[in-house]
Amino acid sequence: MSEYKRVDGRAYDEIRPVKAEVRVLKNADGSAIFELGNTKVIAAVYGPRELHSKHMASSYESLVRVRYHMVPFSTKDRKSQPFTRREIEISKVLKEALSASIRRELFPRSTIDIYIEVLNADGSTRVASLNAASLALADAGVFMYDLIAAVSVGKINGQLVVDLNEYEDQNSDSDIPIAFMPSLNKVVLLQMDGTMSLEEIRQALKMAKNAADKIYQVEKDCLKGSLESVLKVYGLL
Amino acid sequence: MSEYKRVDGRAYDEIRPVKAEVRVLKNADGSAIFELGNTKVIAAVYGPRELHSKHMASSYESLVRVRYHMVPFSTKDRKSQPFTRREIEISKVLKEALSASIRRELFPRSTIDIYIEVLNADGSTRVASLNAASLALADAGVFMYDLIAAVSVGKINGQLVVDLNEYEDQNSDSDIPIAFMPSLNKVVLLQMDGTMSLEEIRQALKMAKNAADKIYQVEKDCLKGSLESVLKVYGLL
Amino acid sequence: MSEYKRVDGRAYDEIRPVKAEVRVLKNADGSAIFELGNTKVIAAVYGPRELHSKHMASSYESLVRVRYHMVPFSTKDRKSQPFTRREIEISKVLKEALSASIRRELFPRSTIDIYIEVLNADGSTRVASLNAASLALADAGVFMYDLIAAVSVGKINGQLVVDLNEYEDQNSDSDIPIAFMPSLNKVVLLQMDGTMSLEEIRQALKMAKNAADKIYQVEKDCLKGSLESVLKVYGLL
Amino acid sequence: MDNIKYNVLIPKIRQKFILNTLKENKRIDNRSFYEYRALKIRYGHLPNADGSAEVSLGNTIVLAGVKVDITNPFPSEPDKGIIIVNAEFPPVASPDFEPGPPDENAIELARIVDRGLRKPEIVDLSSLCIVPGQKVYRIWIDIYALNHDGNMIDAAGIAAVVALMNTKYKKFTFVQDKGLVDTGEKAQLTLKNFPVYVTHVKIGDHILLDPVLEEESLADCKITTIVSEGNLITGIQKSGVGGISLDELEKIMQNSINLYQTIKENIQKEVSKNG
Amino acid sequence: MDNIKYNVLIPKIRQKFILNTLKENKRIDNRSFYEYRALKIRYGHLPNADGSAEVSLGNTIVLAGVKVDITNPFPSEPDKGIIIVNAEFPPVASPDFEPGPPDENAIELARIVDRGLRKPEIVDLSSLCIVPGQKVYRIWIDIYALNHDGNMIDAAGIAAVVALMNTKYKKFTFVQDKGLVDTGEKAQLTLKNFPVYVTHVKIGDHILLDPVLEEESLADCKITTIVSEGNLITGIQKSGVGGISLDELEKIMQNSINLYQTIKENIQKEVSKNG
Amino acid sequence: MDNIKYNVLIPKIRQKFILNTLKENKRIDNRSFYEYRALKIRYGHLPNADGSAEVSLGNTIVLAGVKVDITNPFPSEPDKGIIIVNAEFPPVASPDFEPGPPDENAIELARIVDRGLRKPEIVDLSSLCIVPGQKVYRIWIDIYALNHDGNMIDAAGIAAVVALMNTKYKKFTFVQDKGLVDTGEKAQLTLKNFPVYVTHVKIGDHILLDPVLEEESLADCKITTIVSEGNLITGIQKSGVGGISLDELEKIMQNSINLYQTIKENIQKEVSKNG
Repeated sequence: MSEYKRVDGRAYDEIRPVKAEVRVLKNADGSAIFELGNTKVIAAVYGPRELHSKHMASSYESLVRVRYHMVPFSTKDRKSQPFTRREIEISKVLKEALSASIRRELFPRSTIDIYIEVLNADGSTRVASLNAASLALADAGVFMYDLIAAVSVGKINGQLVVDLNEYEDQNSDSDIPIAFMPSLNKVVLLQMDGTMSLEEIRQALKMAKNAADKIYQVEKDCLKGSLESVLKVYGLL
Repeated sequence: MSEYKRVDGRAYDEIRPVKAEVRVLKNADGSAIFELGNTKVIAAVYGPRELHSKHMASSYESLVRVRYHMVPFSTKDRKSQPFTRREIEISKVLKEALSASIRRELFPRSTIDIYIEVLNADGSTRVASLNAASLALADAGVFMYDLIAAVSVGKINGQLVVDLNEYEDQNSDSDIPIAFMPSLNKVVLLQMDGTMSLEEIRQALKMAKNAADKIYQVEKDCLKGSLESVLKVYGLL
Repeated sequence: MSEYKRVDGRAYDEIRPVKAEVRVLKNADGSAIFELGNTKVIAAVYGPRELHSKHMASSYESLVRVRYHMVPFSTKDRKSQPFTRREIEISKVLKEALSASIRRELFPRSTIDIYIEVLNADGSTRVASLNAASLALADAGVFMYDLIAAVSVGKINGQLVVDLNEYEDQNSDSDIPIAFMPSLNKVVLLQMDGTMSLEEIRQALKMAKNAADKIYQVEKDCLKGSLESVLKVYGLL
Repeated sequence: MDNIKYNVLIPKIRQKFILNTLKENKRIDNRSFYEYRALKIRYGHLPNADGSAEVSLGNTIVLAGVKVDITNPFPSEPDKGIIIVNAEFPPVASPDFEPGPPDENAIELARIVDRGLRKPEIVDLSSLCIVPGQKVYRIWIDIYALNHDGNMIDAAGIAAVVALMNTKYKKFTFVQDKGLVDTGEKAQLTLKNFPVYVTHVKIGDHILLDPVLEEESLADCKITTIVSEGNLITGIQKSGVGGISLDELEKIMQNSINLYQTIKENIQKEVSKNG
Repeated sequence: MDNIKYNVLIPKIRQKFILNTLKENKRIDNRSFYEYRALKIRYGHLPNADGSAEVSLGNTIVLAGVKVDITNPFPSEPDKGIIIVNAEFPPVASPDFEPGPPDENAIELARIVDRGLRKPEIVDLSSLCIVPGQKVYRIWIDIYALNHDGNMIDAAGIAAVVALMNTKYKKFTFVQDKGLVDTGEKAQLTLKNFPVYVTHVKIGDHILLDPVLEEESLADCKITTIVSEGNLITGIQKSGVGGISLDELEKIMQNSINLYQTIKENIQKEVSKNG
Repeated sequence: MDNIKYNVLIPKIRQKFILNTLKENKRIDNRSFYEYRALKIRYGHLPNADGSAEVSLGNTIVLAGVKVDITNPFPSEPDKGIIIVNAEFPPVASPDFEPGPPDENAIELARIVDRGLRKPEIVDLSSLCIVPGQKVYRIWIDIYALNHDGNMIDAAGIAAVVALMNTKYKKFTFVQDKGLVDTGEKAQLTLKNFPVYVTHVKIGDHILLDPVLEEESLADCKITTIVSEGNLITGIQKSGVGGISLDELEKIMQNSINLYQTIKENIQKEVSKNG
């Protein structure tokens, strides 16, 4: 093990300060903000709703569509392209992860649209997006098998660390974004780039699972807080 | 008041020579050329006709679509972009102005398509376009509340002038394109940029109304001439 | 007549080595590779099949669609544009030539899609494409009036030559791609650029017809070979 | 020619209710005709943006982000910086917005916001020149709708102005043989005036300030007046398919000028409160 | 793969009528088989274009505009100017044309017009070089359909040639240390030949010159022959889904050559008349 | 957001058949669970490409072409060449593919192939620098599907690596006052490792290697593990809408490492055989 120090002084297994809040946009059926330090993401859910183009609809489950997008001023250099190949690939893997968590068979012939905007990007945006989107789905009352808790883990100077920020992401030897349905012990998103041995990946996934469990708790607390404030409005709490 | 002299020697309240002619294109249901000096515009109306995409149609009124477009060789420097943001905004405000003049409730489930091509741009193209389009609508026999008469007014060197040409448009302190339904005393298009006091705007709108009344007369004469030539064909005049 | 020598030593009326093979792609209803020297083309036919957008379908004949496309690495300089104006024009004239050969009235309300990929371009790609596509149509069992046999003919240094390669195409005075339905004595594609007298064109077309007849024979042999190998599978030959 | 629906369809019975309420000189959210909705402003909260502001006007939320980079000046104005305003109505903001390039409504909004900044030259463009004819700063203002409940123009105008006010950018200097060199310092934009975008709608004979989405969708037309310090009007845009009389226009412009100080102070109060 | 309809659908009964008329050696507009429609030409009437022409061939109206600017030459031809031909079939010209980028018909037309100008080098491209390898004139020819009633190619060809004939452009010269300098003079393009685009259609066994839209839509195929001074053929394009025999092709090419002088003089007469 | 169908719809009765077959530890094409399909490789057969390879994996056929040109380096890496991977799923390859720009499946595939080449730096990018900060070689890898019968990633990975292995490009050198000069020699790319893309699918409790299209369409999820010499994992991608346990992942990664030598030797055998 090297003596790598993290730029922001965190312990290797320490995630950045998390902020989670639901019901932040009035028009959406569900919405959430999720922040990991300076990584700030907002997600809105519209649906389940009817599809305009019927021929895409499925008669036995809901179609899930996901658009992961970074606003032009969210990055160090202004992002000038409206929709990059990176955004298209990430939209696809987020769609597959979120689809795995939704009880789609309950909403046939409908679509669930999940729109994610990265407002400020400081690394780990795709996992922050999954957390925001999963909270927004819960806020919209969409039935799910479990909440998704996602986190990144990587290797820098031979050291495994969780929740990489932009600097660490740029300078890492390898990087693994991963998402769990924690109660079901299922992985719903997994990507990796860089170079690692199988043993290192094993350890990394263990660290990731621990960090994801913490995020899972934050998410549950956030939803509980939201529910309580609704109940208070109706004088039920 | 300054001693500003207009580049083309016109009086402050003088519009450029106007040429108006309808029924210039055989395929269109209605068409017109409208010229203000070297600003030359052609408009074609197709409709009321059935819409291909039914879901856009309205069951209680006609959908009006307007495409304002400058041909590539109409401007000082060749216009290379097929459709600019400026053209999109102008298409929108022209659509709204023309919609206000059409008795749309008489043509439910239909569309009226108005295509405008600026062939040579020497300032005031959007108001010339409105005049051309309104004549083309009349030529197509579309029922209207009133013809539209449109003109520009602006301030240069502190002096208010009507019907700005390209040079004046580029060098003006402010610029107001405005369109009237003269018999109804209604403004259907109004934009302004630059800086003016409320009192100056008041005066400018008064000048604009007078100039628009002259254009209104030209339009009515043009349509009368067109009608007479049709009646002559049938031996009725 | 000049003493022009062809760069690859061929006689003026000599076509390059031809390779033709059908049934090369499993998913397509019909497919073929056609090579003229280093010009290598692959064609796939899907259909007759139902059209998604019904409003384009015709109730008395099949719609034929053709996409002629060059892969990015098929040309000397990498082709960066996905679909050039040249490819659009060629797709159109190939579509018209192939349509002329198909008994479209036998497949109303359907579409026949013909996809052509130029894998390596060494001149005469459009005529090679027609030969590939016509073989692929035969392989798909689409009823035709006749196979198409296509070839190019051109003038270099005053000399008429057949089957121009890329170098000859770049350096020719004029260039004529032409396609025949040989048994019917019909021309289904003809283009020409450069400068020629009528007498020269007459001679050129004669040379083209002779060369096309050779290609026609290759095509028929190829299809016969394919049929025989099928019959062998079933023990019928 | 129009892929995003800016307005909503309102059922006939709801239309009647809204119009009846107006006849009693009331609005559906109990405001008076010339009353603004509650204004909330956050700014400078997005560290990757050089300037940023999030403005809530009732339930309408608009985000503006500023990025500054360096480019060549336009040949016609070799010693002036460049400002570009873009706007997007992304599908997060409304069930009727669809993914895709900005439609006519978003483009119109961007061009109206631009109009209030360009000809009156709110940003001192000459101060944005580094090497005349060669290198100038370019100010990108990106406006991003987050929740659409009417009157996006006024919210966007405030967001753009506040984002510009808190914009800090890397100061470069030109050094012979070295080219552009980062001085390590940050410069701040200076605004020469304080434009306020004031939008009224006309519904029948009623003139209403700061419409909610239902009011906007029902309106005959909508008039945005841009007002700057000194009782000056620095831009107007009429939109919507209805006509309006010169008298009504006069009333709206006069009212916009009258409201200027109040709205401006309201903005400044919010700015001094948050950040 | 085909978004604009160039041809129209003709009802069966109308088809029969047209075919029967042809059997009696007549055309629906009473022309003989090898007769051109009335030709009208205006040119130089659009001051912002460096050259312009509006050509009417019966009810078909096509506009061509020329703009000249300065650019870098292609590396393969460092001392030659550049010609670019574009064509658009905008929705003004036909109820079947739709807004959008040029479709296959417009692109084909532009490339046919281009073919008649490029390889025979009608415009002297060497005269368009300012600084070899560095700066050359670029000639943009934009063809714009205004009313589509068949045979747009011939009308477009005439419009392009006449617009080029009246093109005047600012003459620049290269001055050491100063770069390109406007001489204040205007130069005129010189054309090295006079190409004429001659289009026939084949309907059954009939060969017709200058088809109207109904004839074109009914035709088995359409052959455009480009003819230049000296009985030379400088381009051919067959289009349409039918086949044609070598004998018929021979007849069409021969006829195109025969017609060359008449059409050319007709164009020149119109040009000398108007302007 | 998804215009091309990568997977096919499988009738319920066929699904049942496939699942029942799996229960008997068999696959529909009689392979064992960890058995690759027959591999065929042609390469260097397209003379205009600087490197090329056509890979058949059963009925799946993928073509990769390499073109090398010269460009400016990225400012962040001034002394390194550039690699760009594109992929297209053209309509020749499947009745469900449509013409148009690459969809999410083609983009994902290109980015996975890229992942296996980029961070482990399979191609020595420093050797691709001609003038630091000014001129470097750019390697375009274009992947083109010809017939889609499942597991396009592994086939594309092999095609890309083999095409790179046989890439020869014109060697340029920088000469003072002359700029880049063609040396007349050809250089060959050197690869620093030999990545192998290994794809498994999970169907229920079964883990299968190298799925055919029907298996892939039925799968809960698909895991691609990129393995390089030295038992190193240099990339992972999970796709598909189902979840997977950490134990199953472990099994798949272990299996991928175990298979590495066999697959690599299989590729090398094919390469030495053909060309």
